Amino acid sequence: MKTLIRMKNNKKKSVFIDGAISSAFIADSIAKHQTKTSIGAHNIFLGQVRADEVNGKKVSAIEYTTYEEMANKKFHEIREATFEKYNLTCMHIYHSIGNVNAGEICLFVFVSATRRKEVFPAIEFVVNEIKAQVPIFGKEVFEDESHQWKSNT
Amino acid sequence: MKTLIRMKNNKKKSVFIDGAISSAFIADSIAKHQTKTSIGAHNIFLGQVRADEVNGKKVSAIEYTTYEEMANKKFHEIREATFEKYNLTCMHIYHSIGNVNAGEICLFVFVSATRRKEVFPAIEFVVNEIKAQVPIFGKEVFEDESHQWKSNT
Amino acid sequence: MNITVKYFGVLAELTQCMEETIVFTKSTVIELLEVVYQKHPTLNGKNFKVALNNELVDMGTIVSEVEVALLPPFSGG
Amino acid sequence: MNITVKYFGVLAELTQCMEETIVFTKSTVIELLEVVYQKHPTLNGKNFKVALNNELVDMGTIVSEVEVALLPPFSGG
Repeated sequence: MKTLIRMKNNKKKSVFIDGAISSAFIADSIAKHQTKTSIGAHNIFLGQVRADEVNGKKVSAIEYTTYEEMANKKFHEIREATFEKYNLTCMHIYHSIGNVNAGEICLFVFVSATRRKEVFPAIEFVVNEIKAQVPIFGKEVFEDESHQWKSNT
Repeated sequence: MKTLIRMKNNKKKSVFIDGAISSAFIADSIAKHQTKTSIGAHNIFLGQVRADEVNGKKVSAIEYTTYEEMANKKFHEIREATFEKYNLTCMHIYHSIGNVNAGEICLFVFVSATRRKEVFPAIEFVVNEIKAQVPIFGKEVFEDESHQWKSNT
Repeated sequence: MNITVKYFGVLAELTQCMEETIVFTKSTVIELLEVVYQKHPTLNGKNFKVALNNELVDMGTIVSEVEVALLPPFSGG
Repeated sequence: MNITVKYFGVLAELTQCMEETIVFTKSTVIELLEVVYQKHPTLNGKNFKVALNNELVDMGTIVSEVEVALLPPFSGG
């Protein structure tokens, strides 16, 4: 709900979604592209929270926080750089903020192009840039409510 | 419906789907993976029918036919080769048969792995192999009901 | 022997036939195709491949299967 | 001048603070961090980067902005 309010106020689409990204949201996003009949290929990347085991304890969820102002700037730069490098028709990025349980989706990147050759390198570029450039912080919460801080490698 | 009956009879999943692949079907497929908590990354490729213009006429649909016996063998070989090459948790391929309108989805490839590095080359490999190896034939039908036969390049 | 010849895509359209039985007395794929071309002159000059037992074969292959498929360029995906 | 220092992720947890105002009389990032370390000894030896105006900067950069962010390793995606 916060996301919707933010979208209306800023008159621009927000990347951040409160909690997990639902499969219904992804389906809706796919369906919206059916009027764009110059598109021949879509590529979708989904990040899913793993129930990793660390010292015998299982991750039950990740809690994401962000430096939102810088994150939005970085997402914007990644968007611009991607459209510069690849011949895409459109591109969407959504990232969870707050709690996402193991098995749920926390990142949804969606690129579309006339031809399939463009989408493969584009999706990989976007995902790697997000991981490297965007100040998002994941706290892995274990089943016993202890936690550790995640770090992208 | 035909697909469902075929699945039950053969006791194995069919790749072919009658008509367009719906976004609801894709959402359902994504949701089914939420119990697999060793997965950290999904990559989905969707082929969408383009309303290409040829000599002033617009493609309104593609009608797909196949040599099903050989196609199923080739899909099986592609599956085996992909699992051999990449460290994937699971993989699904669906291709339309029959009529698919411009803007609708005709190919759905879904690969999942513990780590994102595996999914990018895997999805590209699978899509390229399908285009090159599987005997599927697309008839592009124009708005005036004339047609031309598609050919992968 | 009796060979079932299957036509796909544009080839089915050109021959107006999806499947037919051809009595074949010779041995290789190219010899079978000579019979096919005689029955269906519209196939002359068309681009296609031949599959036996669900695998593409070349023109010199011995026709050992009773089912032969003529496949135009693939266009899935 | 008055600098707003923001702490994120594990740094917010260690300082038990998300944002605070620090009166700063010197000039560079490293000089600001000396003040920060004095207030929050738990940050000593921790791995983080510093952002000014939404861009990462190095230790010698002049603190020209009133908002400075301390960012632990990123872990989005």
